[in-house]
Formats: sequence, C-alpha cells, structure tokens
Amino acid sequence: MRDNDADGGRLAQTILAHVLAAVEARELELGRLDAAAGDGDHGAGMVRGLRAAVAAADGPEGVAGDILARAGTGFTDAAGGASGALVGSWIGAIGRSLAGADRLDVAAVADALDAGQAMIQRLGKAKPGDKTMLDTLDPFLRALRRAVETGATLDAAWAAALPEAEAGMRATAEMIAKRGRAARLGERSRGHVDAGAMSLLIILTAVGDVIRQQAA
Amino acid sequence: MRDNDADGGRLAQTILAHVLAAVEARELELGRLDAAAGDGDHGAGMVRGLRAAVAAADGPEGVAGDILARAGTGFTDAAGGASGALVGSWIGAIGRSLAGADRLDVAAVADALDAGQAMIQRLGKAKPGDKTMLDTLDPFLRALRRAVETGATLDAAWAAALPEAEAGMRATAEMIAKRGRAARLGERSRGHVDAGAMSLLIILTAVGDVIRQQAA
Amino acid sequence: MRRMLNEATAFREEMIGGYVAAFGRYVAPVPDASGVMAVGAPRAGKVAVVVGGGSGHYPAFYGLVGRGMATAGVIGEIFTSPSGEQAYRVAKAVDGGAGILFTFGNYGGDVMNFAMAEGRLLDEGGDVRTVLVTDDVLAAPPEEAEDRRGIAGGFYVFKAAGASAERGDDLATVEALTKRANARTRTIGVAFAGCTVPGQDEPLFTVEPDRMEIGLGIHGEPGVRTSELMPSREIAKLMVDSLVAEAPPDAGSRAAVLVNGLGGTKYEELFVLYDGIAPLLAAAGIEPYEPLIGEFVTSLDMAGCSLTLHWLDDDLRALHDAPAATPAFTRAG
Amino acid sequence: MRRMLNEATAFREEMIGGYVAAFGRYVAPVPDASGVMAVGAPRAGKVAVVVGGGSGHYPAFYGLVGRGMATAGVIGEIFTSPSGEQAYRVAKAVDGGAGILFTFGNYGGDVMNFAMAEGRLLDEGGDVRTVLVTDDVLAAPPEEAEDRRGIAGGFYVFKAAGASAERGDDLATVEALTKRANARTRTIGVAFAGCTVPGQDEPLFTVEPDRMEIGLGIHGEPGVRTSELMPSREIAKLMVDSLVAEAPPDAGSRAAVLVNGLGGTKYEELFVLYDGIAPLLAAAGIEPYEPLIGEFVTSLDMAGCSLTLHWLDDDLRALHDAPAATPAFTRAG
Ligand SMILES: Nc1ncnc2c1ncn2[C@@H]1O[C@H](COP(=O)(O)OP(=O)(O)O)[C@@H](O)[C@H]1O
Ligand SMILES: Nc1ncnc2c1ncn2[C@@H]1O[C@H](COP(=O)(O)OP(=O)(O)O)[C@@H](O)[C@H]1O
Ligand SMILES: [Mg+2]
Ligand SMILES: [Mg+2]
Ligand SMILES: [Mg+2]
Ligand SMILES: [Mg+2]
Repeated sequence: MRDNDADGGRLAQTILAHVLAAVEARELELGRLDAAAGDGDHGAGMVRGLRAAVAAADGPEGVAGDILARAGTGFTDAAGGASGALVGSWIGAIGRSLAGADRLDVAAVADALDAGQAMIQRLGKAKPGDKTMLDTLDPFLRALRRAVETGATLDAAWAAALPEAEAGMRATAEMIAKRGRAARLGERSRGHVDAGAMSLLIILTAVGDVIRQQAA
Repeated sequence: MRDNDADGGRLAQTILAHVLAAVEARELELGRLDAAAGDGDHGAGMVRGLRAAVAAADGPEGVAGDILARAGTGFTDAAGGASGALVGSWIGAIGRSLAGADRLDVAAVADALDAGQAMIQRLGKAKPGDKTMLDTLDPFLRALRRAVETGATLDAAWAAALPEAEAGMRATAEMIAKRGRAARLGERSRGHVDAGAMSLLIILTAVGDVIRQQAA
Repeated sequence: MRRMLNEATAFREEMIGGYVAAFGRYVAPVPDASGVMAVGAPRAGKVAVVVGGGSGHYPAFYGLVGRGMATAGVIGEIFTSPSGEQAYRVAKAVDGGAGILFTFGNYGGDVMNFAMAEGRLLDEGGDVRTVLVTDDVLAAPPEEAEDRRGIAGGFYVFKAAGASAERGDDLATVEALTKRANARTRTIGVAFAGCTVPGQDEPLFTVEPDRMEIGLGIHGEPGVRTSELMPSREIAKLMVDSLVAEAPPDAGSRAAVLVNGLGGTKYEELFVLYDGIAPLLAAAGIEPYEPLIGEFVTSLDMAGCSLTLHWLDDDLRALHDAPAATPAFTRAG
Repeated sequence: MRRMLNEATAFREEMIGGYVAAFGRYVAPVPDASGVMAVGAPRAGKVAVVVGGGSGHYPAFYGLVGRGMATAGVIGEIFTSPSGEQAYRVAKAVDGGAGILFTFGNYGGDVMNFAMAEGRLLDEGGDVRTVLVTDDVLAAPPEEAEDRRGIAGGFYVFKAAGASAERGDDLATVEALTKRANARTRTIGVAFAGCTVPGQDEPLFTVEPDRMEIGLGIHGEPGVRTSELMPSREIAKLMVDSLVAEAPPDAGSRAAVLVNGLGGTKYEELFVLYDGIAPLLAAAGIEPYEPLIGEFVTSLDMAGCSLTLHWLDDDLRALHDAPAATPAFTRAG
C-alpha cells in the first residue's frame, strides 16, 4: 500500500527498467518462438518498444499512472507490429487507470490490469484460448482477483498469480492460433508456445520481482 | 590404312558416338572442374555439342572428312560458349583437312590434327601453357608426329601419344590460367586441372579406343 | 544467406536514407516520420493514397510511391507494421484536404496500427477511409474472403487507388474503386526456401529438401500446407486452377496477370513458370492483359513465387492503363 | 537453393517461351533462332543493335530489347554464350539495311561466337561492327583495360547504343557513341554467396562464412580476391574509391549511377549500401545523375552487388535520357 505520488512514479520507472532488462535477455528466444509460426520479429519489437518506453518514462516526475501512460505511447510508437499496438496500449491503459486511483493498492492494480486487458481485447478482438498473449494475462488476472478477495497484499497476490500465468502460457503450445499471423496456419500452428504469451509472462515476472523487493 | 571412302565415313560416325558416350559419362565431373574457376557449364556444353554432332553426322553418307565437317558445325551451333566455338571448329577443321586427303593414314590424321589445332589457336589466341585444352592437344600432337616419323601405325602412334596428352592435362593443375574465364583469377586459378584439357583427353582416349578396335 | 548491412538497429534508417538519396526525383522523406511521399505532395484537392507495411518487401510498399500510384508510404521495420503514430504523421504530411485513403495488406499489426492513426485523424475532423488488401486465396476459405491476407495483388490495388486519386476522383470514388480492385484480385503463392532477416544468422524458416510450401506468407511465415516439390508445369496448373475456381462474380474474360518472384526465385524460372501458365489461362478463357513478371512484392531473399489475376472491367482497365512514375514501376502515358 | 523448373534440358526453350508469351507487346521471338527482337523490327534504314550472352542474367540481356534499347537479343543457355550460328540468324532477322552493331560482354566464348557471326555477315556483304563491354575494373589493370570483362555497366552501353540507333544515327556514329559509353563506364562488384544453376544440386561456388569475394564474375566465377566480410559502409568506400581512382580522362563531374543486385542481395540492402555511397560520391565531386538501384544484371540468385559509374558528357546524357520501352526497363519520354 503506497500513496499515489512521485515515489510511485519512480517505482514505475524502476519496474520498466527491470522489465526491459528481462526482455532483452530473452530477445532471441522470443524471436525464435515467433518465427515458428509467425515472422520472427517479436523479440526485436518488444525490445525496441521497451527501450522507447523507458526513455519516455524518463521525463518529468509524475505519479506512476502518468509515467506508464507516457511509456505506453512511447512503446506503441517505436515498436510497430501487432505487439507494438497491443502491449503499448496495454501499458497505456494500465497507466491511465492507475493515474485515477487514490492509492496504489492491490485493488487499484487489479483494476488497472482489467483496463489493460479490455484494451487488448478491444484492439485485437481475440479472446483467451486463441493462442495469444491473453492466455498469459487472463489467468493471471483471475488469480490476482481471487487473491485480492482473500485480502492478500499486492506482493502475495502477485506471487500467487504468476504460476497461473505460466500455466496459461504453457497451454498455448497445444492451441491452434485464431489471431495474428499464425492464424493462417491452422493445425500447423500447434506445437509451439505463443511468443506474445511468453513475453507477457516475462514482463509479469519481472514486475513481480520489483514488487517483492519493495515489499521486503 | 584405309581408303578415304564411305567406310571411313561410317567409322567417323562410330567414333563420334563413342566420344559422346565417354563424355556423357563424365559430364558432372567436367562441370565441377569448370566450376572451380569458371562457370560450371563445360560438361553440359560438351554433351549438348556432341549430341548435336552425332545427330548432324547421322545424315547422308560421305567420307569421314565430310561427316566430321558436318559434325563440327552441329557442335558449334548447339553448344555455345568458348568450348562450343573451339571444339566445334576443331572438329570441323579436322574434317575439312581429312576430306582432302587421299587415304586415311596416320600422316593424314596428323595433318588434320594440325589443322584443328591451328584453328583453335586462331580463334582463341591461346598458346600451350595457358591452361587450356591446348595443353592436352599440343603434347599429343607432338608425340603423334614423333611416332609417325618412326613409321608407327595410327593405332600404335595414337597409343604412344595418349600418355603425353594425359601428362599435359595433369600439368594444367599447376598452371595459372591466361585465357578464358579463369584468366581473371590469376594465382587463384591454380590447383585444379583445366576442364577443357580434361574433356579433350576424354575425347582423344575415346577415339583411341575405336581405332584400337578397328585395328584388332 | 548473409545480408549486407551495418548495425542491424540502424537498418531501416539507412535503408530509407539510401532510398531517398537515390530516388529524390520521385520521392521525398516525410519530415519526422518513417515514411516517404511523392515529390509535390500534398496536392490541394487531391485524395492522398497512403500505403504502408513492414519493410523487406520492396518494391512494396514504398517503391510504389510517386505520380499515379501511392501518395505516401509508411515504412516499418523488417516484417513489422509501422506504428499508428508513424502512419498518422505520414498521413498528416500528405493531406491535401480531399481526404486520406489508407490501403495496405490485411495483417493484424497493420490493421491495429493504421486503425489508431485513422482514429486520431477522424477525431481531428479528417476524412479517412481504409481498404484492406485481401488477395491470398489460401489464407481463408471463400466465405471468409475478407479475412484473407494481402500479398502480391496489392500492386494492382495500389495502382487503381493511385490512378483514381491522380485524376481527381473524390474520396468516396477512390475508396469504391480501390475496393473493387481488391475484390477482383486473387493471388496464390508457393515457396521453396525461407529468408534471412538482416542481422540474423538463421533463416526465418526452412523448407525440407524436396518439399514446397503452398500458401506462403510474405513475412517468412510457413505456408498453409506443404507438398512434394512439383515441377514448374504442375505449379502452373495448381495456381491457375486455384485462381480460376475463385474468379469473382462478373469476372469477364480479361485479367491483368502478375507473376511475382519473392526474391530468391529468379526471372528465368518465372518465365519457365509462365510458359506453363499462359496456355492454361487461354484454356480457361482468360485473356491475359499486359502480363508483368518480376519482383513486385518480395520477402527478402525467400525462394518462391505467386500468380495474381486482377480481373478488369472498363473502369479498372482505365486505372490500370493510366501513367505512373515511381522508383520501382513506370508506366508511360 | 532449389530452382523451379521442368526438365533442365528444356529450360532455355521454356524460359524464352514464357518470356515472349508475357511480353509480346515489346518483343517477338526470332523465328528459328534462340533470340528475341523488338516488335516492329527490322526497321528499314535503322541500325540494328544486337546484344546477347548466356542466360541467368536477366534482365541482361534479353530483357532490354524493345524500343530505344536493343533491337534484338541472342540468348544462350544458362551462363553459356550463344553460338555464332544463333547470333548470325538473329542479326539477319533484324537487319534493316543500315548495318548491325553487336555489343556484349567481353567473355571469350561470346567474343569467339559473335566473331563467327560477324565473319559470315561480312562475307555476305553486310556492314557489322562490334563493341565489347569492358567495365569491370578488377578484371585487369588499367593498362589492359580493353581486356576487362563486362558486367553491370553493359546496361548503360546498351542504352546508349539503342538510343543512338533509335534516333537514326548511322552505323559509324552508333559504334562511336557505344564505344564512348563503354569507355566512360566502370563497375566494381562483390559477392557474399554463390548461385545454383537450374537442375543442379550444388551451388556453383561457395563463399566461406564471414568472407566476401571482391571482383566477382556474373557467371558464378569466384572473385579475384577474398576479404573479411565488410560492413556495408566499408563496401561503399571500397567501391567508390576504386571507381574514382579509375575515372576516365575528361570525366567531368556528372555520372549516372547504378547499384546492381546480383539476385540474392535484396533491395533493402542495396539502399543501405547507397546510404554509404551517396556522401562519398559527393565528397569525390561526383554528381549522381538519375541513380538506379535494382537488379539489372543478375547471376541467378547469387548474393552480391556492384556499383557502376557512367560518366556523362552532353552526347551521352542525351542518349541516357532518351525514352525506352522494354520488358525490364521503361523510361518515359
Ligand atoms: N489480435 C491479437 N490479440 C491479442 N494478441 C495478439 C493478436 N495478434 C497477435 N497477438 C500477439 O502478438 C504476438 C506477435 O507479436 P509480434 O510478432 O510483435 O507482431 P506481428 O504479428 O505483427 O509480427 C503473438 O504471439 C500474439 O501473442
Ligand atoms: N581462348 C581459349 N583457347 C583455348 N581454349 C580455351 C580458350 N578459352 C577457353 N578455353 C577452354 O575452354 C574451356 C571452357 O569451356 P566452357 O566452359 O565450355 O566455355 P565458357 O568458358 O564459355 O563457359 C576451358 O577449360 C579451356 O580449356
Ligand atoms: Mg511477429
Ligand atoms: Mg564454362
Ligand atoms: Mg511482424
Ligand atoms: Mg559459360
């Protein structure tokens, strides 16, 4: 539980830097996953987007929500591609939701993730089960909500939700793509984990690391 | 020693067919040798040329010289490339020389080979030592002449000259190309036997086989 | 395949730099945006036709910018759609007050990003329409034709759009003719080997020896199915049969024909393929109109090719025949 | 790289068949010969410009046949010069009574075969001249410049010859201008990977990983030396320095510029290369005139490229600017 102030803004910057480092370390793997059924640019696009997000976040001080809103715009502009539009808008929607919150507590974060996911679904018209990043995000958010209902802290709730996100990501290997480039492949898209599902898991894990450190 | 008559013409047809078979069997190898420093088309070109030569020879009866003159034109037309012009003209010049001979004896054959070689040198402006087919032909012809001077039969003279041709061909591996595509490579052309030198050895060897069978 | 470059991260910028340096007689860079525009754009009172997409497909998309074709092209990274922000800036730069037509291949990333640009332009009171290119017959069954992706047939769609805008048609007319051009265009493609992205060591996908991919993607995506490697004449038959079966209603008998090489399958092979295609078109009652054979939409050095039929009616034929002057395609007037 | 074909032995015939089927608005087959000629040829009183060479280099040589460029092209097998007989027949077919200019790359096979054709035509009382293309600066030292082979610069030589013949110059003038075009044209090329001939399993040559060939041949011949694989900007420098050092006497400051891809090095890379070339040309005081970037002389799917400078004087500029309409190159009038 922290106030929605400039300290929160600095935390958002820390989170973005940490996420960038985590994704950079996995760039090639993300590219290879995308190449299995798509066009191989997912790793490069995510890194390009996150670098721009970090740069955009690094401007004037502000609350976490404003920082993230700026970061989302930077991401979308620099990354391009489906994930550029989706992940950038996701970050932006999370930011705009958080900017209006009273406090940065677990309920506000869950609401923000709700707003982010709604944005992805509005833009991309996919649903969970279509073998996309939503298959990481949706089970994560459900688990987070459940944890919130039991009164868990953000730290605890996040830790409880991550395994669900990972299971959701893993399940994409058995799915047939319904959206994105891989959708044209039908049965041939089966057998590989979805690249976007993997990158969202990396992001959520990296965010969790910072939250845990802050809580400790 | 045989008369310069239609029997000689049939012999020329036999020789061409035998040469074609021998070169066909080595087509890929000739292509590979040409690829080492040139453009890899020598095997295909020789086969194309010889097929056309055989087809052209297969017309009206005639003396060996006329048959070969026709074959040479057919070869040149169909083969293309340096070897198309050179080998086709060589065959044609041999034919025209033989057509004027009284008898098909070893002296007439040596004169015909002289005419053939002169034609190659006139067209291609190369000399022995330039890493070309002349490095097979020239030592062969010299040895044939020497054998003629000792009064050898065509069969014996040919058999005596072939090892010289082979040695000449082998020596091309150590030469630097001065003519043809490989000439641009300078030192880099060293280390491989010249494709045209090899194909002329195959031709001379195949001709020798027929001469030997006829003599036996 | 090794690619020639400096740093991979600078590739797009240097690519655009070299392109505009060479072709300044046709195009100019859009200031502060990843795109190029026709010399003389914006032109007051003319609809601006804005195409775009990832790079690696030259001459699609930015090689077809110039008089009589696209007014501008928005240029993404290799195989990556440009962002909405870039599409917005490019469209703004060429807006001549008569509206914007966006037209590009139907890929999720492009659709989402261009939609963002369209939304902003509409919010600002602009007049904007979008026509998606959906020519790939193997990307979805006929009932879902509007979900198909865009491949080489985009060439004809952009040509129609550009010619319509050039002669001064209003936005609704340009949009309607562009839609019609797309509705009368069908493509089928095959691939024999993958492609390598600049800066990477491995090809994006590989094709098994003695196999081929049918229904390739132009971003190195694998095809929708594989088959034994076919001789050229069987590929010709597969292609013609597939397209003829999908002829649009009221197709008529005259079709512009495009045999497109993806980059690694060269012109000589495309001619051999057309030697098989021409008699099959005749047998199907199709009269080929000014066939084009070459590289119009590439996928880096991917080996493969496609056949496009663009069935002409009188309107489309006039647009087809109109002059064009772009770096990659010239039609004399 | 797998190639698309039927039987390898039928390749040339089917290639020509498909080509003329597609491009009948520009060219017609020469009856009973392996070649194509411009629609409307022969034209009485006009010099006929006859180009030719092996195939596998499209659009060289037969893609540049049409109004304002070559009158005819003689077409050999892949990488194999056409025979003298074929050159003779093609020349006969397009002879308009004002003489024949043969122009082609300086390769032994082509020289010998075209010489045979020339000999026969002269014997028959024809007026025939030959201009060899010798633009490759790395093929021989400057003292032996006339022994150099012809590569991408042939494009400008054929353009000059065709434009001169088109406007009705007599044979001596066409010959003199074509010679001058060649004398003011220089090319340097590099290669990164070999090419595979249709019907063969193995590439014609291979380049070691992390190496490149300098002074490539367009028939898959290895270069004259190898080097470390250079970044694009160093290749640009090597190219510009080599050509500037070989500028012809009275070069002047204006040069047409051609960046040519050999087939496997794609457009995006060529643009990146030109991003490095453009400032170096400026620094060397060379004003690039209507640069062209694309595939003009290929070597099947070989990875590599070349830079050509064609220094213009007023005469050559007029020929350069003249309209042309061929399957592979159009210049609007
Ligand atoms: N419509 C969509 N809705 C949700 N996620 C999507 C959608 N389309 C694609 N994705 C996600 O984006 C990822 C691909 O991103 P990326 O490779 O960067 O974009 P592109 O497909 O444009 O190359 C996929 O793995 C998938 O997770
Ligand atoms: N000027 C020449 N004189 C003699 N032989 C030559 C000459 N040029 C080439 N050759 C021979 O021709 C062979 C190459 O023939 P081929 O590959 O068919 O022709 P091309 O070089 O036109 O591809 C060489 O190996 C060499 O033996
Ligand atoms: Mg992707
Ligand atoms: Mg050869
Ligand atoms: Mg992409
Ligand atoms: Mg050859």
